[in-house]
Amino acid sequence: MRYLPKSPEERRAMLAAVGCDSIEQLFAGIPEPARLRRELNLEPGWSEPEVLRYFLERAAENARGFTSFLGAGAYDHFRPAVVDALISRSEFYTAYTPYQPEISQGTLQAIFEFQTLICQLTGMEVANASLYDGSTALPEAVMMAVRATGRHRAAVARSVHPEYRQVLDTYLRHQGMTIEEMPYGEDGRVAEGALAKAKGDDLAAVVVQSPNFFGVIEDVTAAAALAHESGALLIVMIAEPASLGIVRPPAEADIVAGEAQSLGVPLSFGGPYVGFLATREKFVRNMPGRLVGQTTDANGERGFCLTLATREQHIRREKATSNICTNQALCALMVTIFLSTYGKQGLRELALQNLAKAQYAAERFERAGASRRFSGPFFNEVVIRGVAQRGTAERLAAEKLIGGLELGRYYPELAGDVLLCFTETAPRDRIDRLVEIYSS
Amino acid sequence: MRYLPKSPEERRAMLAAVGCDSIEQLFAGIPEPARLRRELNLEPGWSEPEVLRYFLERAAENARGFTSFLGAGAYDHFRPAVVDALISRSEFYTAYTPYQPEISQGTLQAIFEFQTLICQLTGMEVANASLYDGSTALPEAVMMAVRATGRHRAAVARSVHPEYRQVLDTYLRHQGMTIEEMPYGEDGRVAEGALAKAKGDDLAAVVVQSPNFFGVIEDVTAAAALAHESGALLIVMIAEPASLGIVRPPAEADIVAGEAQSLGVPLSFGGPYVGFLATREKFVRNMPGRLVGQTTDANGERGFCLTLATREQHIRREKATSNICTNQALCALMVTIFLSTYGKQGLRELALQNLAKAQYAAERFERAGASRRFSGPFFNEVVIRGVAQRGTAERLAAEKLIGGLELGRYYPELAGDVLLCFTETAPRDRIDRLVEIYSS
Amino acid sequence: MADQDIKKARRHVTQNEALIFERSAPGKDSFRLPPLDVPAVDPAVVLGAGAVRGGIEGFPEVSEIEVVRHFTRLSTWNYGVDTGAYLLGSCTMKYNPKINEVVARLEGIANAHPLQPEELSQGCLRVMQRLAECLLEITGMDAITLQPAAGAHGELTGLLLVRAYLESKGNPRRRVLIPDSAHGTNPASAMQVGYQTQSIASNARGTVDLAMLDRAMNEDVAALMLTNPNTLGVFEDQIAEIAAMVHARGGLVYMDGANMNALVGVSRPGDFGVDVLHLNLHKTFSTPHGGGGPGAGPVAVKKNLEPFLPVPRVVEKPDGALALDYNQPQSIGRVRAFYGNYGMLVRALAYILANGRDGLRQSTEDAVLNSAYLRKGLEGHYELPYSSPTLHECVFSDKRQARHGVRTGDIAKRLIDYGFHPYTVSFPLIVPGALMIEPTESESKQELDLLIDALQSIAREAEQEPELVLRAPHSTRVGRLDEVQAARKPILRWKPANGG
Amino acid sequence: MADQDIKKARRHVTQNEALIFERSAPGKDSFRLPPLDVPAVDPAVVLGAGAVRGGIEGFPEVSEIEVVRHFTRLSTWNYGVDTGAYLLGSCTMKYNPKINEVVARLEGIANAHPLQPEELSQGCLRVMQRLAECLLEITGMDAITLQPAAGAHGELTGLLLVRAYLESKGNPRRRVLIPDSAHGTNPASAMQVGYQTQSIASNARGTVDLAMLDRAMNEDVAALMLTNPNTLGVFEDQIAEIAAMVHARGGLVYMDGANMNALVGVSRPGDFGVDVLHLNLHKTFSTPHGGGGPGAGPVAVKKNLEPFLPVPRVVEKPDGALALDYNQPQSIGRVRAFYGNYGMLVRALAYILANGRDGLRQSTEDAVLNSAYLRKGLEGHYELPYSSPTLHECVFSDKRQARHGVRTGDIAKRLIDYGFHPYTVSFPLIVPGALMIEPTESESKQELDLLIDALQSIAREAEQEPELVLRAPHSTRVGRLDEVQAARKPILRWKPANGG
Ligand SMILES: Cc1ncc(COP(=O)(O)O)c(C=O)c1O
Ligand SMILES: Cc1ncc(COP(=O)(O)O)c(C=O)c1O
Repeated sequence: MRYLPKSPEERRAMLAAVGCDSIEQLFAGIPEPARLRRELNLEPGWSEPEVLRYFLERAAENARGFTSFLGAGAYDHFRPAVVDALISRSEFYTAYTPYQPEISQGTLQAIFEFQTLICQLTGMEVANASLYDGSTALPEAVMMAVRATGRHRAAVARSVHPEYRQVLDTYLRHQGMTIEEMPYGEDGRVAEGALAKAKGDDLAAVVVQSPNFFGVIEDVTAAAALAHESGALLIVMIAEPASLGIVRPPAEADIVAGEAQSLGVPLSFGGPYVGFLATREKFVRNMPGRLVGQTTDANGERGFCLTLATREQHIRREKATSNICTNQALCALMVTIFLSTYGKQGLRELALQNLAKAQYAAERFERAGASRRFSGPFFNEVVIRGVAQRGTAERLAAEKLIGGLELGRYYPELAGDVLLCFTETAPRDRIDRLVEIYSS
Repeated sequence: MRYLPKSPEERRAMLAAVGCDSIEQLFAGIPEPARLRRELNLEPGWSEPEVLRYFLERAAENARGFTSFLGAGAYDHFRPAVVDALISRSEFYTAYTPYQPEISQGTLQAIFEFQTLICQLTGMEVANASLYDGSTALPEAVMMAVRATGRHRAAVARSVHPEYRQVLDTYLRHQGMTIEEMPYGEDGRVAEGALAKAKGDDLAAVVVQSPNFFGVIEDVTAAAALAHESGALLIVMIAEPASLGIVRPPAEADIVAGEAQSLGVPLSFGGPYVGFLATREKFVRNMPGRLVGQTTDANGERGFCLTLATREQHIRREKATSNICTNQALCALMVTIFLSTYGKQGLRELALQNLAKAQYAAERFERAGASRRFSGPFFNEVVIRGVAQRGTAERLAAEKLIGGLELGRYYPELAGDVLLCFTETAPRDRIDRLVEIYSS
Repeated sequence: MADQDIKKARRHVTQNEALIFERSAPGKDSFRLPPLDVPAVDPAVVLGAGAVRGGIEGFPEVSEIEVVRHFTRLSTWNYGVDTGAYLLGSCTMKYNPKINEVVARLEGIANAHPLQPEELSQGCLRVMQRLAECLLEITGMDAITLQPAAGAHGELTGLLLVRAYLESKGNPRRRVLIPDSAHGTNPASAMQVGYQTQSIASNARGTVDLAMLDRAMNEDVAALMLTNPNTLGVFEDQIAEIAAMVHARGGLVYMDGANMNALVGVSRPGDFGVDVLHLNLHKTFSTPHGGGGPGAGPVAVKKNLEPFLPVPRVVEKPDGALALDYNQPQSIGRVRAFYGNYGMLVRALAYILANGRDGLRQSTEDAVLNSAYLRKGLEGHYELPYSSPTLHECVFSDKRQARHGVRTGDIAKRLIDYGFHPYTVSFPLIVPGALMIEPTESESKQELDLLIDALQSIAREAEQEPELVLRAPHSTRVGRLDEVQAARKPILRWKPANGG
Repeated sequence: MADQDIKKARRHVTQNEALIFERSAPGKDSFRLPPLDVPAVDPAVVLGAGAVRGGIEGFPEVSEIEVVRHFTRLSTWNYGVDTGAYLLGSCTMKYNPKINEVVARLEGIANAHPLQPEELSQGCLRVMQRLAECLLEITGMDAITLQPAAGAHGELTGLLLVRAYLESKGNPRRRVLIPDSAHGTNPASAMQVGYQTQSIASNARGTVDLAMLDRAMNEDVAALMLTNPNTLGVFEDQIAEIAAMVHARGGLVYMDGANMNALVGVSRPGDFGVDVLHLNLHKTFSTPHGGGGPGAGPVAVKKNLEPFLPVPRVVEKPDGALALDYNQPQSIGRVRAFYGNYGMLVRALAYILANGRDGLRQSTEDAVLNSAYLRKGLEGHYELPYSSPTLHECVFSDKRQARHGVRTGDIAKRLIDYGFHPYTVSFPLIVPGALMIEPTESESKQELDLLIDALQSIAREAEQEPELVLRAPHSTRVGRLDEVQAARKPILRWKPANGG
């Protein structure tokens, strides 16, 4: 096998050195009944051209050359060429978790920069080195609130990403929690009074998402006030952090968590993505996941290392703040490079263009007689009422378009409504065509 | 401009430091009449997405997804993924010529390995660090023979790549040389007696190509004997070095030069490619181009550096063995990685597959009643007689095929004949289809 | 040993580089987008003034070349598999084939949106289906989910499946048994599923003590969480008896598949009594570890647990087309949005296809041969706490060196000077001062001989000049870092000098 | 200055690596092709036994991971533009944008065969046409060929054009005048075109001495080969008089465009009397230098020389489609097969489009500003042999340091310890002990300040501890190499130990 650096002769020599005359002897420790006494029922190894051809054929079975208007937790923003050029440095992508800081300073400093960037974006004081994705960041955040408050009830907005809420249910099923759902109102935000209803001194956390699943920006200030009245923590989830280029960060929150795919990570059919979790310094020891800290070496030189590991499973075992070990470091690096490249102006411009495109599209729909389902302010996603039947996959595909998400799948009450996303990558004429198809 | 690492403030500060109050003053050394007092008539700068889109559009105007049967000096062999992964290490591709060996050992050792691989392939004793391409390697080789022999006549086979011969004419026009052409025979090799006719004690070099432009393997031994009888040097050109995986190297030659594109360099519409030149130790000081040599440092550690520079223009100026300075180092690196990856077995397998494909195709043509123009042994290229009219670009394109080269363009006497190339990348069924089109 | 006598490594000049924030200067041009092709809007009007933010305080403003140099320089401070042997035990740091990086980036795959219509995603789904088939054949299990994002995530998923299954039988039970040699994620995951954990002490051979298990295993125990081969690299030779005992008392056998690299093509968990198993594609199946992820932790189960697998599942429709099935009434639900770390699934399949049955088997044999060769070369120089035969990795202890005050952590640091990435130091807990070494199949004989030389030489240094080892590494751009200080007053993010 | 006081660089552990041949072992599996889908043939039968070779003696047999580690390790011994400032004067080592590497590899471009039908190559031809238009606007010339592969190749081409033009006028003439500050390729190229060269001494200001030129310029002189700004970075302020004189006596003005980075958007050779000009796309237009190529050396000319340009030329057909025209009766012919280093043309166009008129002009201004800032910072520390105003580069001499036995080459080596790639040492010849420094526009103020610090510090070291400088570099994995030994008995290739 071409990946294996041994000649038959070298194998013989090594076997001899260990005093075996057959490779079989090395497996003597495995009792006979546990041995596989046949070849695996797989094909013989393929050459590289065959492997490449196989995936080229699979790729050709997917959409190629389409303009997509899907968002719903996975966003298509332009990735500068430098991102891939730099994460392809093998010292980054073929390294393990930086357990040996003296030969891992590259990864460690980059993560420290990631933690800083997330703090700057979210308005929080500390951020961790990443979590699996936005959906798993939600239960991690809620469990953190439980640890911080010692309470076991959470109120979660129905406008939080439905798949995130499904993951929350799965994760917390055996944690003795009660989870209440807060309905949304006509404006698409958490409904009037829903927050008030959630109040109580057993309340651990209030969870909202902003922009929420409908693209609507929530009133974080109000949510914070009510959460804090009950001595609960406010958790703000963010699935489209590009919004933070222009939208005020949820600084009143106690925990800001979410998905950073939108900032430089390829769509890649849903993963790998990168979850983030940020909070206030006072909660740092309740945080899940890895943290990189600054320190000095023997000569007083600045350096970085993993720190506060006593929160983690490999030391705390069953008392750990989470079981997470491997996280999404390379995706966090993509985000770090993406944000460094766009920079202060670039990220703002990115957000403004998304805002403008979504506004333009919404207006077009309005003109075409298709109205928005919700009245609240929105960033780059908008729900259009009752147009699903017209925008069939077939009609759209004929025009090399991928339309929005039919909401009935997650919200029976919104069946027929479509969630559409408009980023800087959608040309005006394609938006116009999309609107025509959906409204005729 | 995003590539420029300066803020307006920093520019001001630097201007002040040099005691100027306007950038204009820095250009005061340029007399007014020589100044351009308008903006360049070019578009304003484009963003990266616009640059990418422009080239995607251009790429779409070229052949994509075709199977090509063109060779004629540019060959399509499978390039292992490691080649691009490794030449993309910026320490390789953003470095200059290794003038400072202590921080250029990577480039230097790789070139030393390239020189060694070329020697092993060609059966020569020394090889240089590369030349521009195969076509310019020819005049460099002939001028080298002139220096070595002090003579000024060369006999060049008509079966040498026509564009190489055109370049030879251009280069030597003012060197007081006479260049005679040796016709080819029915077998496609240098014609009986042509070599004998070329004899004479004013003969500097005999030049043949093998496999020659018609894909036919020349009788190098005979050519060597005759050249040496006259005290001339035998120069063997090689445009398809993949042949050396199975074809005996021209060990009797005095100079072996040619084009190494075939060994890992993309077709890229004709360049950049990489010329090579190899010879015997005794001629080393007559060689053109850079050479890397092994040496030691102060502690006796092995190291590599550019050497025998006294042959070169930056020291010898008008007396240099050539004017070449920048060569094709990165392409030479591609070849070095390609050959290391294929290795001893892999290169042999590559050559054998090409041989088998060409044999298969020739047979098919035979069966279909289209005969070979030449009877000599061939590697992966073959000339089919009089089929050009049938294999029109239109008919072929309709089947996503790119046919062979119509030879009338270079050889009026062969008008209507087609030179076809069959490499490991041509699937059997596409070859069959090609034969059908050309023979019906 | 003096610098110049070290065969494998030498010091060379490398660049210093500040934090990206320290490179920033106001007004530097950075990345730009094409001009907006729709009317611009005033965010204050559209969102309301209160909802809009100004420029982000302290956010970087750097040019493209500065970004390129910044991360290029940082990368040169790292050590990767492409640099040299990466000996972390239990991490299986094998070669990451370059073609896998190419196929994962193909148009049609890298830009596929997870929610795009199924008709436009058939290629993506086929890859998942094919990978699932391969992994089931390799493990001998009946059904699988590719959703978990890493090993620990797989453990959580697997134990949720155990619990759901037992609940369906009427009693979820309360405890999970975990050998004391297990990885920390095992108990942590059990706790997240609401199980108490009970540690099972290993016997003198480093394997599960059957008597102990006999005592602990009762109707209150949901599952035994086993790593096999265990973290000593030893195969549980009584696995048949163990599985029988657990099953007889109504429990399930969960296997942590972190060490599958010792078994592929040689032994299948499905054939030795395992009910639930997670794999680490970023270990056994070569997906790059990325400096700490992404990984992928598929969970394979026996038929009886299949109904509980997460949704969605890839199913084949009558017409042969593939679809995502969400209708699984007994499913535990989702453990992650969408379908998992898809890009890692692509790479893992590429690895399996390139190796094939022959290559996979050969890889396993080479991995075990390398470990045996290493063990042989180090016996007599380092203490081997357990003499049982080992497979893909071996665990020594620093007992002898400790006499001179040199601990495993010091030896590891010194190994850096010799040009290697150290082994795992802090694990398994049953070996005080463990040196847990896993060479994988990717190391050549030459590289292993250098490693044996190096560790033998360090053993000598530990006796003759312990100070040299205690102050190591000496060759790195930063010396030993003060981790205590880092934890005492944590600095977890950069702040502007003005303290913004 | 002690290691730890150097701000920009520090030493770090790096891997040793033998020659690829020394890694080889018989029978190691390497790269494989798909199974042959046609009947295999016996080469001895097909080619004749005598024409077939056996296995290649000493050829590498290594696995993929060994190839990857081999070249990855080698790369870490190098210094590139992405590493830090690359000060080689006259080489214009600027940032190589990453997007350019992407577009040059696009399917449809990277895999285009040079002889494929023109209808299937329109995109490739459009790129050539567009680049040609841009370069003509930038240079102010009338026509251009993109065929030459590098600067020296461009010189050869340009002088062939000069000769062909003069021949068409009846007398090719015999001599070419070349200032003594010129690069070695200039005389070497002239000789290859059959011209004798005559050196023109520079005047006290480092520019062409008009009186000298007046004496040398006669009916026997074909051309004056001028580098402008010259290799001192000084613009020939009497260019108008120079051109007038050459033209008046029937000669042509050839300009070596290696230093165009000082002029783009500010001054056009076509506007100051140049008849023939070559550009270095691998300098001014950012195509990566690749460790010594590939480059690209387009040659631009005035109308009267256009008929002589190499074939083929890209022309537009009546229907707007592009074609290659080979029918140019007066053409000098070909200087290279096919159309030039096409991949470099793609990158250069990407650079021009990304910069646009504004970016190109700003780049020139920054390049000149950087050089001026540097000159200012070093004046008083190093001897400035010519006080004339300079543009994109400045040339100092080691006169002061030489008093302490420290020469420019020593200072260069010491600069390596400070984390920089040195300047050009052996050139221009009119400055004994030259330090020829070109920062380009790609260096930030921070990087330049570090450079000024470093060179000032080395100047101090040269006085106070010359030994430190004379024995530099101290930070690199190999010390100073014995270049004399390398040349005395050259070892130019590896040989098997058994001396095969
Ligand atoms: C034995 C064992 N189990 C579980 C894990 C956790 O896997 P992951 O880091 O992918 O979550 C590891 C990781 O090192 C391990 O070694
Ligand atoms: C002034 C000058 N002219 C000509 C050349 C030769 O250019 P090339 O190396 O591209 O052949 C150089 C290269 O350094 C140069 O500096």
